[in-house]
Amino acid sequence: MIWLLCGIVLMGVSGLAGLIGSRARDGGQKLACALILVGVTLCLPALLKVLAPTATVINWRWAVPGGQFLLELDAISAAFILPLLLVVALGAIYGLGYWRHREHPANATKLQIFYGLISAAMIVLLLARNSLLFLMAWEVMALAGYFLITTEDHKPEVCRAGFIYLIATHSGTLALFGAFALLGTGQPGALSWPAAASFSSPQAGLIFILALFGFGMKAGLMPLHIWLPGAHAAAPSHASALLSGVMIKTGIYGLVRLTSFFAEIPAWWGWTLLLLGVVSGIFGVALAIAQHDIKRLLAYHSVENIGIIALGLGLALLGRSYNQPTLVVLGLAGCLLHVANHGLFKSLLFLSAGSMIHGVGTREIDQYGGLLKRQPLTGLFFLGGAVAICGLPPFNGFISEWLIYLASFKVLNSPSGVLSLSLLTAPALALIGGLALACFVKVFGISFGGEPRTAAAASAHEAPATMLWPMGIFLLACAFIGLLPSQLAPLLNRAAAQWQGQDHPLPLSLGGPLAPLAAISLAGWILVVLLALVFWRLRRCSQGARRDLGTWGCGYPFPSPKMQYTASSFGDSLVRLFNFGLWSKRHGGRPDGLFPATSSFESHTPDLFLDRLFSPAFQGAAWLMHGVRRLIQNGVAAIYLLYSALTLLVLLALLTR
Amino acid sequence: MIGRIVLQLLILLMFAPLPLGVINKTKALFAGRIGPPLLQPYYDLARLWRKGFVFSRTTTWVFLAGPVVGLVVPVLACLLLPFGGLPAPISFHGDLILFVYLFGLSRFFTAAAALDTGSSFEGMGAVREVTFSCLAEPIVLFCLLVLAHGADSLTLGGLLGPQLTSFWHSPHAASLGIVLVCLFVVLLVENSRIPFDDPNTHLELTMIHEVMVLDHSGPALGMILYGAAMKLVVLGALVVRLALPLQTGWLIGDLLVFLVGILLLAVVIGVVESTMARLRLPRVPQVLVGTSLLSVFALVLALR
Amino acid sequence: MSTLLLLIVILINFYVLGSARLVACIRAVALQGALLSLLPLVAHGPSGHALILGVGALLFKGIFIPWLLLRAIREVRIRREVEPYIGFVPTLFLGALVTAGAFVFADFLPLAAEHHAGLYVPAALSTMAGGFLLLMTRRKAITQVLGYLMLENGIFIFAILLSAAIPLMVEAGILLDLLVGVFVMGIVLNQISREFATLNTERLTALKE
Amino acid sequence: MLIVLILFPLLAAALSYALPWYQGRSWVLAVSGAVHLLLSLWLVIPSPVPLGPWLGLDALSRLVLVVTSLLYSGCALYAVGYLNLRRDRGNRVIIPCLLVFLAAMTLAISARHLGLLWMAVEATTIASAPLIYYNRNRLSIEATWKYLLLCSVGIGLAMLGMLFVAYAALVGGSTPVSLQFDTLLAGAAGLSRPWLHAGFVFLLVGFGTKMGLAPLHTWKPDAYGEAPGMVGALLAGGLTSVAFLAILRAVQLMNAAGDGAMARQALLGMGLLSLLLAAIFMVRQPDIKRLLAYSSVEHMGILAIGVGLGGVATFGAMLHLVNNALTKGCLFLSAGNIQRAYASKKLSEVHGAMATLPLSGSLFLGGFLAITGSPPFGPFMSEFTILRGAFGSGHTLIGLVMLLLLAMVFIGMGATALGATQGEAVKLDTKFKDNFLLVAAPLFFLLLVLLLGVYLPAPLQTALKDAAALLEVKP
Repeated sequence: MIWLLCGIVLMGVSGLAGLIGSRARDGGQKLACALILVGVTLCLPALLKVLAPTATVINWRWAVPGGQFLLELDAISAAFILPLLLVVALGAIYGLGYWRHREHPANATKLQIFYGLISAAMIVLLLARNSLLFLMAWEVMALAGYFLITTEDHKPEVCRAGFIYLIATHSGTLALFGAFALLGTGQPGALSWPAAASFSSPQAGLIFILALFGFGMKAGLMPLHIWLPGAHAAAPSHASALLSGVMIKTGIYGLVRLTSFFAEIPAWWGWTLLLLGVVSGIFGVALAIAQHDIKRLLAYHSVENIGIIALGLGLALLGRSYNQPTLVVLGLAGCLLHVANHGLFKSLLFLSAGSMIHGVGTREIDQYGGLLKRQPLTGLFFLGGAVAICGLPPFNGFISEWLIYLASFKVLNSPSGVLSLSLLTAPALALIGGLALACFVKVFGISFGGEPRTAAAASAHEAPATMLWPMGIFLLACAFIGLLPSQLAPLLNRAAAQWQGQDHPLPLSLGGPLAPLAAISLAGWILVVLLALVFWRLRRCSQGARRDLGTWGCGYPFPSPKMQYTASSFGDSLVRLFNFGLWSKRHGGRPDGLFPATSSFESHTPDLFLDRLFSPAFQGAAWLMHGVRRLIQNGVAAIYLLYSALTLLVLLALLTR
Repeated sequence: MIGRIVLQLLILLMFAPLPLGVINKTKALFAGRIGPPLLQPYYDLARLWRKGFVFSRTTTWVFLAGPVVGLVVPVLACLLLPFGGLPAPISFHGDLILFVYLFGLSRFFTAAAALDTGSSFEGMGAVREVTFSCLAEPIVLFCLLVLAHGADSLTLGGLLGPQLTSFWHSPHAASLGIVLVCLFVVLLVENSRIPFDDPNTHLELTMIHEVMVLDHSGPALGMILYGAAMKLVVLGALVVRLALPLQTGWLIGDLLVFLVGILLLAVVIGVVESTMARLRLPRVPQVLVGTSLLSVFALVLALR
Repeated sequence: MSTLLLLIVILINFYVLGSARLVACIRAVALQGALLSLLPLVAHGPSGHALILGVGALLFKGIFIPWLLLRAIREVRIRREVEPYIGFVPTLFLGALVTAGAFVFADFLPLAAEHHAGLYVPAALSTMAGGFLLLMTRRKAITQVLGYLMLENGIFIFAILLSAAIPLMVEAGILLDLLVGVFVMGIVLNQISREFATLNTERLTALKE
Repeated sequence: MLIVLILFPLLAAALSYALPWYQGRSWVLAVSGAVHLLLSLWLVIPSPVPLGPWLGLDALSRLVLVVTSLLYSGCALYAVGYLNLRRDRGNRVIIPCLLVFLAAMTLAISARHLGLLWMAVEATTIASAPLIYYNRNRLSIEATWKYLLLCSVGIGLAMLGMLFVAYAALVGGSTPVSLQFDTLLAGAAGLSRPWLHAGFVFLLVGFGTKMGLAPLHTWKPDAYGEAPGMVGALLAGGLTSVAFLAILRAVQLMNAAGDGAMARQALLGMGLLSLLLAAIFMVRQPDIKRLLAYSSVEHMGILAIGVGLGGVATFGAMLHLVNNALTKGCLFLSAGNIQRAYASKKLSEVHGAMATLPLSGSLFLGGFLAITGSPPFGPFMSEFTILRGAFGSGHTLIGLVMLLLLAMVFIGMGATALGATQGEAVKLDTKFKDNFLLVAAPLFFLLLVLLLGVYLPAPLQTALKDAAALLEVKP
């Protein structure tokens, strides 16, 4: 454990290396990256021991009221820390190529400092077992995240995104203050956390609501996701990967951890999460389809995936409420595994998106095209990530979604009538999956397929090796979980047991809820082998075929790259289908008359909640407050004296009875 | 065990193109023509396999991956299904989800291959394909939920097991009937049949699936056709098993029932194709949403 | 004797509230201060403490501060009219109201036995309230200073009730503080008139929100 | 000894007035600040000195003394650098005034006699008026005028309040009529209730004006906005604490008389109102120093709420007093730097401070994060403790309202603070540059606040506990 702590400290201070190393040769950056790698390595031994029967704990005194420096590594924490370490390490390597010090002298050091800081803060957060320690780490993470997002703070849109993020995260933190203060009532001493399934409070509902707001804000559950698209789009890609792949999961971690304390879980908790999960999932992906900025699109997919994770957690909570142990195990395992999976494939996608941005110089999907020829490896990695995020076999996304499906099917066996409502999870998940597929077909096909739409895309170049290797490793990790999921089963099983406060997990072998993972693995291998064989055979057949012809234009002889489908046109039919909830703005597009003049079409989908609800509401409130201000603080001293007199009178009337 | 698996695969591989021939024959008969011979799909495939490739200079390896996945997926999916008296070779808790998602994989690659050509027509086809299947997937899930409820099992083998007979006789038979209808609709959508898509139309603008594979040639096109045929059989197997849950207890008998069922299904499809007009494209989502509602209704009936 | 004095003090309140002439107001407040300086002697007999208090009050409240103010208006040559936010009649009416209120309020409060008869408490409260009214209803900075003085006068009346409790040093300190306070106000007044060429506080409303 | 602490700033004031050397005067101030700090630490750290009839230090005043002195010494150091920039203004007035102000504050903190306390507080008002008027323009006159008028009237009311309390003793009959605080405290049970209550209200309104509780805060934005940064820091961190101490004296009296609950409710109400009004005024506040002034109103509200809630929250309020003073010091000083550099304090002209003035800009941003209660800074710890108090004592609704208002404050303050600090570097017209004297003090304050957030040494904890214990109702 002490090594773990050393690793955390090394990561935390790694960025300071940027201050000393030589700028021209990126020396500081390399040193910082090395420090992070060493830090990650130091963390690993403790993680390997997580399945050992004795827990690893650090318990030190801490001289603040209610404070106690209590860290503990259990299976739940480990499930979050494992992907975190991978993302942090690979992101740091990627940064060497993507955000070189000498190319970004103004902000590379800042980025490096906060990159290390946020990594360390997140690990501490995931290990903390004391409210104060947790909140400290939480806010350090949130603030470091803010500085990552505003790396390029000379751009106004980046500042705006950062501001929205900061507001959102701080409001969430305040709610957490409330939740943890309530959690600590009745505890005179340190605010250390109760053991799993041992806590009960008359204000449990309020705690849950506050925590749902605070953690949901961070995780990006649907009405609270407002900060997410802008922030992920604004940050440098490897920072986005860290934010989207790992940071937002701390919200999920918070919910998982907090709900584990309670001995009794009211059914409405699970239902609320289920509902939020469905809304986030469906609308997240629908909004993603409507985007044409690749990083915004990926950010909305984070909302979608958080929705899926919330579905898993919701089912697990329902399992607790209705006493369905298999439901708990499957739901929580799905939730935790999807957390890890999303961390992997979303990071992969953000990194490869970064490589595309690096190569082409824009985030607009509509300006890409034909990139697979110019960036073959990036394309391959992106394709892998896309298949994984759509939840398709043989990659890891399928495994976790499968667990959640299975959980929702398990409900069929339950005697409770109300519970069967949660069956709707399965079709909702199917719809989400279908839409995600549409979306990623769009992104992959439009960006990598076809002909380049712009000169910039035509002259795109492949990323350097420091960027390609991390992506490759992510893809391997995705495939690993997809093909050998049973390797993770013990960890998940134990996490589920710890979550319920049980000492002994359900059996893993035959009959246990996680047993079929081995069979899936078999199917996955068959699929991979068959695909490889047939592809190899076809490839051999097709050698020597003519490759110098144009695409068949259905009789039209002069096709141009501009005639290809674009991201907007691809998304249009689906966006129209969801227009009841998206309210896209559409301009032009209909040719008029017999000889139509040049016309253009563009569609733009503002965020449902940020641009349509929160922004106007805040504007209105600000206007109202402005009015109140003019009225109260009007500059006339006589009126101010009147306030004094009135205060005096009111207080006298109230107090001297 | 191995023998049964090989037998099942052989049935799939050998038998797959036949239903297409039956459909075409049926349609021809309805139209008062003699029509192509029943084995015409086999001839087509054989001829395509002998031909050479032509590639657009725009395409990449993804273009080839489409047909590959389209071929492999039905084969693997077939391994998850019981065929007649043959039990499913791979069976585990929750294999039904793998079944559904495998077809998602094939759709992903087919559409990606279509976009790889850079043709606006193929892009159009890809959009339609992914849009409609989005709506079809929840239907399948609802149907599977109904079946799983009836079977008290989460494997495809269990779902389609002997209890189906009693299910038909139980008060929940109505829901099973609705499920059958819904799955049939999904079958038509997934296999691009009228009234959702017309595989034989000549106007690219109205196509869905066919327009996606315009640029394929030679063996690759053959693989696509073959894969589509197998997909029809695999999905058809599901419908047939539901409609004809006869259990003779004798392997050959069960297999015969199964094969006859598939051919009957082909005839029914042929009849539907002959008697119905193709839907206007904007109508398709409406029909699919309607079908989803129907499947929800089935679930409600089943849980009642 | 004290009752008579206090009655005059209250009447002066009304006079100041109703008067339109600035110089007259200043003189009235000066008179009020001078009258109050007699009060300690009247209340507690001619002890040393009372004497010093009385002389101090007379010097500051009756002579020095009014002189300062008069000099200020002479120097800046401002219009010698009181400019109220609300008219004289309403102010007087309000003044009557608060005075009546002070009397009623004083009746409700449990007074020490020896103060039941006197006008001390109602006079203190009503002078204070009158000062407050003056502060709130007048435009000129200088009238606001007058209001503050009246307020202090009210407090002074009350303090006389308790002069036993307040040591002389504190009493002196308080008076000194008051003096310096008004002195500083005078300096600021001077600056205001230099900078704005007026003593109207209407120009002093640039800082808002 | 205490008397030395009060008198030597006065001597230094005289010295600085007499000294004909500009830089020398500045250093007299800085040295006096440092000496004051050392002396007060020397006074406070050993075992408590017995309370005298006039002067004395109890746990509460020890706390306020150290905080004020710490803040003052930092500001005095800053003043050397600052006054260097403002040679045209001269420092012959401001430095003696600053020193008198220090003496008055020290006297107010250590006074054990209510009359003396009143005198000292009034003296702080008078001494600080020239400080606010330092810039000598129309706006600063206006601010000074309003400050003088409102605070003088307020202090006048407080005087009446004191007299009422003394009269309560007179009417009650069983206690000696005196304004000596300990005498009053000892005989509090015998005070006449109506007079005591009225006295409390007048004291609350009077010193509340000085402290800046809404709706008596109206002078604050003007005065803080127009005064130089270090004066703002001293007012917001030092003077408000002193005024709060005066209010706490009244609360102590009410507690001793057994009417503590009533006092707490009044504080709670005014605290919430302050928080609400501050939140309303901070949304889209285009002026960074007025923003800080409203933030000060907000934090006075939090202090009042903390004491109003009682229990753990009182401890939180004591801690918050320390944190608020130090953080405000950092904020006002760095805002002063920004204002000097941009020659403006309006958001329309101030942006990109982080890039333009890396140190001052970062300090301002850090101060903003600290004051809004972000962990790991000190105010988080104190606000969280107050929240714990709220939820723990069953005031769930108040806790939730507080959270909501804090969120509003954050949004409002964030828009301005981030707008000022973020963005591209600006080419400055002024020759301003961050230097050691101008940055050391705010940096020190911020580091101290950070330290208080992660580590609360045992002696400090004891001191805070003792201070809070004075406010507890004794059974």
